[in-house]
Amino acid sequence: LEEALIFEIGTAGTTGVDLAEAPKVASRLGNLERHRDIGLPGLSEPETVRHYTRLSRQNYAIDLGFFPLGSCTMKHNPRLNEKVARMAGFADVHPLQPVETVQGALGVIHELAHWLITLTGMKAVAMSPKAGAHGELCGILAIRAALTARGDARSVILCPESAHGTNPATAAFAGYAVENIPATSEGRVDLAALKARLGPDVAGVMITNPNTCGLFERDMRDISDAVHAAGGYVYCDGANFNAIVGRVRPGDLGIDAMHINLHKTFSTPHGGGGPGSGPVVLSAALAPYAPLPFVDKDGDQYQLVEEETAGEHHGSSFGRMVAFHGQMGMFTRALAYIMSHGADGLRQVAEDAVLNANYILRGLEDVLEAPFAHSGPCMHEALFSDNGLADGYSTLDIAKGLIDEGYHPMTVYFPLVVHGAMLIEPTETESKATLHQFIGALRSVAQRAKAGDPSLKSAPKYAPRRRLDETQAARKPVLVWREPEHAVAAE
Amino acid sequence: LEEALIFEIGTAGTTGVDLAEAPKVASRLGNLERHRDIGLPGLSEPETVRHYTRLSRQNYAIDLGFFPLGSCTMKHNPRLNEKVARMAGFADVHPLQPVETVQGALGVIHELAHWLITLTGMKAVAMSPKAGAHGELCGILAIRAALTARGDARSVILCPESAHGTNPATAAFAGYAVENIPATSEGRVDLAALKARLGPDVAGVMITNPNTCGLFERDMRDISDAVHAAGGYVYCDGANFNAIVGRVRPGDLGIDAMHINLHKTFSTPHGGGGPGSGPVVLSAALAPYAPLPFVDKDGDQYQLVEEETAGEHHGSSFGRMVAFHGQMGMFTRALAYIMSHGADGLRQVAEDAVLNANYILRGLEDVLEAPFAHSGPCMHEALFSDNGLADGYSTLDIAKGLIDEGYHPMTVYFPLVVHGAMLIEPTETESKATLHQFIGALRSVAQRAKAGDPSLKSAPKYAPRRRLDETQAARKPVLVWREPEHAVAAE
Amino acid sequence: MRYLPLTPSDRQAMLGVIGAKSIDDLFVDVPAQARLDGPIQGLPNHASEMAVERHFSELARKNMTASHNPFFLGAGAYKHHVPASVDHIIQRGEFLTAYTPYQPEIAQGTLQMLFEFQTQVARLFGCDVANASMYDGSTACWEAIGMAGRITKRTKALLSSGLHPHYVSVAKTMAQYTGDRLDTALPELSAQTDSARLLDVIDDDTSCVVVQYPDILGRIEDMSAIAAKAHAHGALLIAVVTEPVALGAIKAPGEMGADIVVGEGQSLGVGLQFGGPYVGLFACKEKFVRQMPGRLCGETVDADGKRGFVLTLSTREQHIRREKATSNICTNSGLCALAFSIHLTLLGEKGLRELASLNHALAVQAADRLSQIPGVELVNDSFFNEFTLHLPKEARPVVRALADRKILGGVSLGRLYPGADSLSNGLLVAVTETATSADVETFAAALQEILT
Amino acid sequence: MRYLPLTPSDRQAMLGVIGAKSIDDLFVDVPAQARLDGPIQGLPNHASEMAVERHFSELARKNMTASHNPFFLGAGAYKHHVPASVDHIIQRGEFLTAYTPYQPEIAQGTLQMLFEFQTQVARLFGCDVANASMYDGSTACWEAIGMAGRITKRTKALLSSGLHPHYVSVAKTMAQYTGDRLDTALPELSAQTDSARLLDVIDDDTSCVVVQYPDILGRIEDMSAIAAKAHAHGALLIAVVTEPVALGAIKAPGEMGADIVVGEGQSLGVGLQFGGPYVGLFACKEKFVRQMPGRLCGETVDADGKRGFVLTLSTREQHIRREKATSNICTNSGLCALAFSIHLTLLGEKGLRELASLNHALAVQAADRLSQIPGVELVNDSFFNEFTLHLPKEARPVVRALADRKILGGVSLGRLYPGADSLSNGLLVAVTETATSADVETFAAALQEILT
Repeated sequence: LEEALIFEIGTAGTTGVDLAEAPKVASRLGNLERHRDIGLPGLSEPETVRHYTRLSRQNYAIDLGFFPLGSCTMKHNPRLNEKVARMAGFADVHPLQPVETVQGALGVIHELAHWLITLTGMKAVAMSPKAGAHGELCGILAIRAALTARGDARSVILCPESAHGTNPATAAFAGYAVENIPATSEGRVDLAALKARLGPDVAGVMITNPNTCGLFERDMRDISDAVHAAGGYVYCDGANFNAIVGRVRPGDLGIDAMHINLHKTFSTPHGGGGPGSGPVVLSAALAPYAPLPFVDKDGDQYQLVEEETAGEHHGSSFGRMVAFHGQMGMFTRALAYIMSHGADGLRQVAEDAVLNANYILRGLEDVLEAPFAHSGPCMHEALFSDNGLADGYSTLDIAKGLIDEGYHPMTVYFPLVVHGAMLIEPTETESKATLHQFIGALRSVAQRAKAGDPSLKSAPKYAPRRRLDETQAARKPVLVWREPEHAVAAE
Repeated sequence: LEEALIFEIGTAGTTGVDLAEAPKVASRLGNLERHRDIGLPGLSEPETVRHYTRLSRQNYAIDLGFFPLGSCTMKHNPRLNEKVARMAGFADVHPLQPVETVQGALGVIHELAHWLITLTGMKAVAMSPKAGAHGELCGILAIRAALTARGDARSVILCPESAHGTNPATAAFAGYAVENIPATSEGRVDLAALKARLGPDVAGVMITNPNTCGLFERDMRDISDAVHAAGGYVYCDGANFNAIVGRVRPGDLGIDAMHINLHKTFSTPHGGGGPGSGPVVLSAALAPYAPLPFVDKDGDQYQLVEEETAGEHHGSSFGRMVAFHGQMGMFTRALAYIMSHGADGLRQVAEDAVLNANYILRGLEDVLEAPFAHSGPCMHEALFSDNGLADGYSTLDIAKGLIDEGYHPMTVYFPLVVHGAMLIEPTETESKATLHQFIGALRSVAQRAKAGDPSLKSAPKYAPRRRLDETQAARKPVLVWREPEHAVAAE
Repeated sequence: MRYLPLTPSDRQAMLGVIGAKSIDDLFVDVPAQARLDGPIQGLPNHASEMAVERHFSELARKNMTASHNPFFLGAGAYKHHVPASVDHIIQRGEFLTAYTPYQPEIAQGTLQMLFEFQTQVARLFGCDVANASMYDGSTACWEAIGMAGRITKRTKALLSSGLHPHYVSVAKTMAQYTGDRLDTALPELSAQTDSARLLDVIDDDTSCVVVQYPDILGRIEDMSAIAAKAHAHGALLIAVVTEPVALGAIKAPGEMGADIVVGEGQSLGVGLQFGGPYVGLFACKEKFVRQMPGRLCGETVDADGKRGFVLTLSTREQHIRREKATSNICTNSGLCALAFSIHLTLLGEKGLRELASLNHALAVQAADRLSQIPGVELVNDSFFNEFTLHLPKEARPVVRALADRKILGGVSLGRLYPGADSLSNGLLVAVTETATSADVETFAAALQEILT
Repeated sequence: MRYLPLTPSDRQAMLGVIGAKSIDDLFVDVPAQARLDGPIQGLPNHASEMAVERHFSELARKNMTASHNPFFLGAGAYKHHVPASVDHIIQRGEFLTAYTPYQPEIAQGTLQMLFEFQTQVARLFGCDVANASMYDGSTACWEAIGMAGRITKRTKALLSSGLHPHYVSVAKTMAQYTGDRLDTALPELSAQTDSARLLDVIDDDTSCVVVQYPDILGRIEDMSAIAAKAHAHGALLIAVVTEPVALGAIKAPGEMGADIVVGEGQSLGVGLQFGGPYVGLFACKEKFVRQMPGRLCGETVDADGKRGFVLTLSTREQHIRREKATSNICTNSGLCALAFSIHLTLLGEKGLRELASLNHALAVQAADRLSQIPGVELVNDSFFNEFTLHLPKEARPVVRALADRKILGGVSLGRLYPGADSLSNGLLVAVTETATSADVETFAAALQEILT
């Protein structure tokens, strides 16, 4: 059964909510009473529950199966975290209540901040950024503020070719020119080339480590030292922190700022595309420029440092990034996850994530080209290219073929440095049996792509939809539902 | 993907629960320490969530679609009720706490009791029965206790042919011989035959009203009067109360006892087969014999009348039917449902349930034989027979064909008084559009069965399983999983 | 009204299709004198979701909850920590709002779960087979007595004095009507159970001996001798387990020769819920399977030869056999069985054993601490996570006095055995993994203060 | 550890397959001086679910919750009753644990929902199109200013003094780096907004005028004149809606000529959550669609010709355009958008209008009651469910004094505008359907007492 749109099944006169009757009053709406219909269909509660339950079943999700998405870290989302986030003491508290009435909520933020700082070996953390890219912006703004504070305007940010698209977009937003750093044949930053480019116009570099090829940047410390020596700062994209949490502290690598995707490393649910949360840890050099507001502890009492109180000891802040204080609901979830694992468990997370990725790399490298496997183990994700597929067969065909095998596809065509890239991240929450099954399925699909099996071209066949026409969607965008021009005949 | 059994994927060494370490103590287990393995597989939490999530998707459910189950009343289950039942003040309270510490919980029971008594026009209600059949037992035991109290041993209970199987089973359990009452050609109890059978050996009758043919027993008051005149009592199976709630009070019909399926009329979820809850309303004649414990109100304070306190004012109780006080979790849900509807809404429930059923009856009576449609409107369910299907085609084929159309089948082969019965109850929580679609689907399947379409014999095709071999299952029952004798080769 | 999809215009249109002038035309079969003209008097009209929620919040706040206070109650209902994923899964609409799996092609989720549940219960109890659950432990116990009667064709059941008094009451109620004879006694506040008495009275009229394990006072005793004697006389041993977590630490009743093992499964997955809904566990030897009450799920194959599951042996049941059924039961406790099964899957062998160890160790520590209080004596030699204290005064007012101090300090035997003077100083104390040492200390200090 | 499926023996076997001796062999690329030998010092080890839950319960109890106390806060975050079915649906694993719908064949659930959401938002705001949501209202507002700059190729934005001060702060922060110029002012405690000022300063350099509706003090004003003047000068009108429920009672910004309408969607479905996550709403005229930031869901067909939905116009986005993208945004607020959409579907036109009427009526009653208190004056002529009181003394300590009495009595302008003496006696009071008349009375009585 196809599920119709709410506009096709609902009516303006139906409602799934009962309300008390409004007392009669003379309205004071400034003579702006709404007269036109809004055009919102309503459904009764039974219809609503059924509509969304049916819709949900058109989705693949981590609760249903394996999500081998490189760089996106789809791992198990514990339900404890959902329960904790819904406690009235957190969910039912207004952001502008007097701080005396929200000590527990501020405590959560402060405790999570302590964990993040300690796990990364950094000086401070900005909690308010609302997603990874927002965190990148926070880090770059802090760098810009630090440079401005020393009167040293610089104009360029360097990014490796393999960077996430958000890196250059963020740097550009903050007013920087973006230049690429080339990669070595081993898939890492070319240290010599980087050093050669450094100079008084370079504000900093944005590095991802482990990088988007799934490799640890061995020269990270040297990179940091060189950037610092040239007067710049080092931003680290923390999307891949899952691979090293508890085993490496970014602060020990000379990093000045790094965002942490709470929905990746610390398992807050992706929710079909958000909300995320991107706290940014900062080195001592950048900490003074952190945005407002933040939580401080004064004896037993938590304080919220806002515009008015910042002057005393945080006058250099570059300002406010969001209304209110950040993604509280994500903080509770992430803290519950972190406490559940503890220092020992988080270390195990990194180990199992890396072990699982290498198990996949080894299980597939004979059927799919693994461009950097010769240089040693990978970290938490394994990278393959489309070299060796039959003519006319591409990474996309493998991805869609995997859907028919019951899996979400891996990350495809990223990073750009590898042709037809397939980036596979198993995470630590998948079992050996799952990996084994997945390797078998992907081997089979890869062999069909190498053999030029024409049936692969029409995959997926067993999904709620066959391949969708994205070109048509973009050429003449239909972004909202409109009443069909000719009304259908009455039943 | 097929979902394996937990015994096939779990191991004894895996656990999805972390516990604090036990302090070291000398054990005092009476030298009965367990040495043998239990044989319980464990799964990590991610594996557990995925296993059960995948399993769940093999089920049909009211959240997914229409359930036209006659006599079983599958209606919308509001999530408010789930929320309310989980409030710590109800879910996290022990049944043997001092009554001073559970006044709110006792209040829920008392408030629900008040609604049930008022809605039925009866004198009292026994809240502890755990399901409909358990409630039947309660009612019959009350009748037996009342007869015993007046020294009037009687040996026979009369049931109509169309009764639910639980009725005769219950009467037999309580030590009664069960005799059938014939039905008229209009599908109702034959009043004359009943009167003829009444006598000093008849303890009572068990009537379902509206009856299982979906018809109101027009002569109910006469039946009651005749039974009472003959010294017996009238038990009413309340499974179909949904049809008349708020429009008819069973007490006004002379009924002495009636169970109420909270999971039918008042929408506590079926949960794949339970838990149910079956409070029994009692007339003044039977009220003194109600089981213990029950809740009483003394000024502002709620009291729990248990064995020790019953003597004062409830010494005739026939005893205790369950440990503790009944299905509290169902009481909260049912009360939330009842309060949400209120007196006006419950009346509307009955009206919409009956309206929907007659809409279905009218929409199908030209393609399926409706044996009693000539005698007037039905109540909340519409009954059809298999007369007129092609040779070799049966109700079962129609049922399985409906599965492929995306619906749960109706109730089949019940009541027994109609050949190849199909009993369809839409309930009040289905929309006109849903009924319209369903009528279309069933018309199409019925026409295939009348035309002898062979493809119907292999339905369902689009379900998680094809027709299952029930004979093999019963001939050599396999009720537990056992390790395959020859272990499979290692991976 | 939010749950009713029909609009006024839908209703008009549908009446038109049906050919009725008004809704009253459809209620024409109701005798005029029984028809109500409008909403029933004295009851309020419909309420908003917010109003209903608020009403329940207010009632809920009048209860003292187990989680927010030191808590030591047991006596057949135990507080254990239930993982959040259990409640998440049972709230999936596909489980919560599914019907009894009579149409197996579209109910494999429920059926496979029940098959797994049956296997888990059978293994936990050391039996061959188990059913798909009963209402609760007390009704399962009575059904077992009835089943033993059907198997042995005898009517005399011996109940251990260690059987939960509510279970005894339920059996007594039912026996009034079935003609079964029950031999029972009050327990004594001593370390020994009444197994000597039971061994003494087993005879060739005995259908079954019913023994709770651990018993109502928390005592643990080997049932092998009772099993042997019962079997020698053609009688059955029915074991009753009200705390299944104990079986992570002690021998399964099946190992000691029990023929039928029943129990209350509330401890795992279900929660306290003020007494219900709970989940009755029912297991037995394979040879008795056709005499079992309740639903059974069995393995089979579908038309394509794929493994699948169905409800089976329904010829025992009321909807087929009517007055000749093994029981009138028509409902199991499916959703609670699911919760039980998920919790046990999460625990696994390893987790259940660790949980049992933890419960026992904490109970031992608590028993030692509480029996240091002057005048307080520990009755038990053996126990799992629950034990009986003999107080120097009547226990029931002590429990109330503890409640005044926001301590839920166990179940008095006076509550369980009203009028039994010999038991009135007894206090039953359960200690699970949810009790902290601070809770025990708070409890001990208050108890000492109240007693002096 | 409960979230990690690998057993020690799995790990050994896998290392064997990989050909590594130990896990350390896989971390060989990490420079020796950065490798940690064991768990990081100063942090606790793993904790049981029960221990974690307990820790959070303790923290949660230190907060004064909106539901259990008289509550009147607003200022951009409103307490509304959210139906239980909303939270049920968003917790379904298929929504909660799904990824961004980049693989549309297996993400139609999320995509259709986003298409419905976009349509709902566009209609509510009176615009042609809407995107699939932003982080929150404040970032949506800034993105709108940026978008206006891209469209008009101008850099001067006029911000109404009625714009939420946090939104102004966010814009100021961003403008430091982009070179945008912002013209802004403090609001005045009067019934009139600063539209006269705005009309006065719109010129040919102006990229946009940003007006909040209802504004930060709760005032409602027709934006048509501003729209007309802005359009005459080639500038855009950006309307900001922080309380979407208001649009059930008052005209949509699109009706008054707004080119871009942004808002905070928290009011519907999302809840207070101490400030986040919330959901930014973003709608505009169709002609500007290719300059929009954020994700867009569009309708298309699949290979079989069936209707389906995909993310579209991604050539605007960072993962394709990198440094030339319209925004660096890579995340929306999908799950909150779902909650918003479900709540709005439940309400429908009828429910939203009734909800808006109820809010307004209760707010009018509360405003009348509170302004009876000696020395208290109502600043607003017009308002929806929030209004500003002028107190006879500084409001901030009054709010604290109310909190001491367990009353959450609004937001002081001192908190929102620290250091602005002209505003320090202002108190912002929001009244929604969740406030009872008893709450209002309790509040009024306490306020009167504190003020005298």
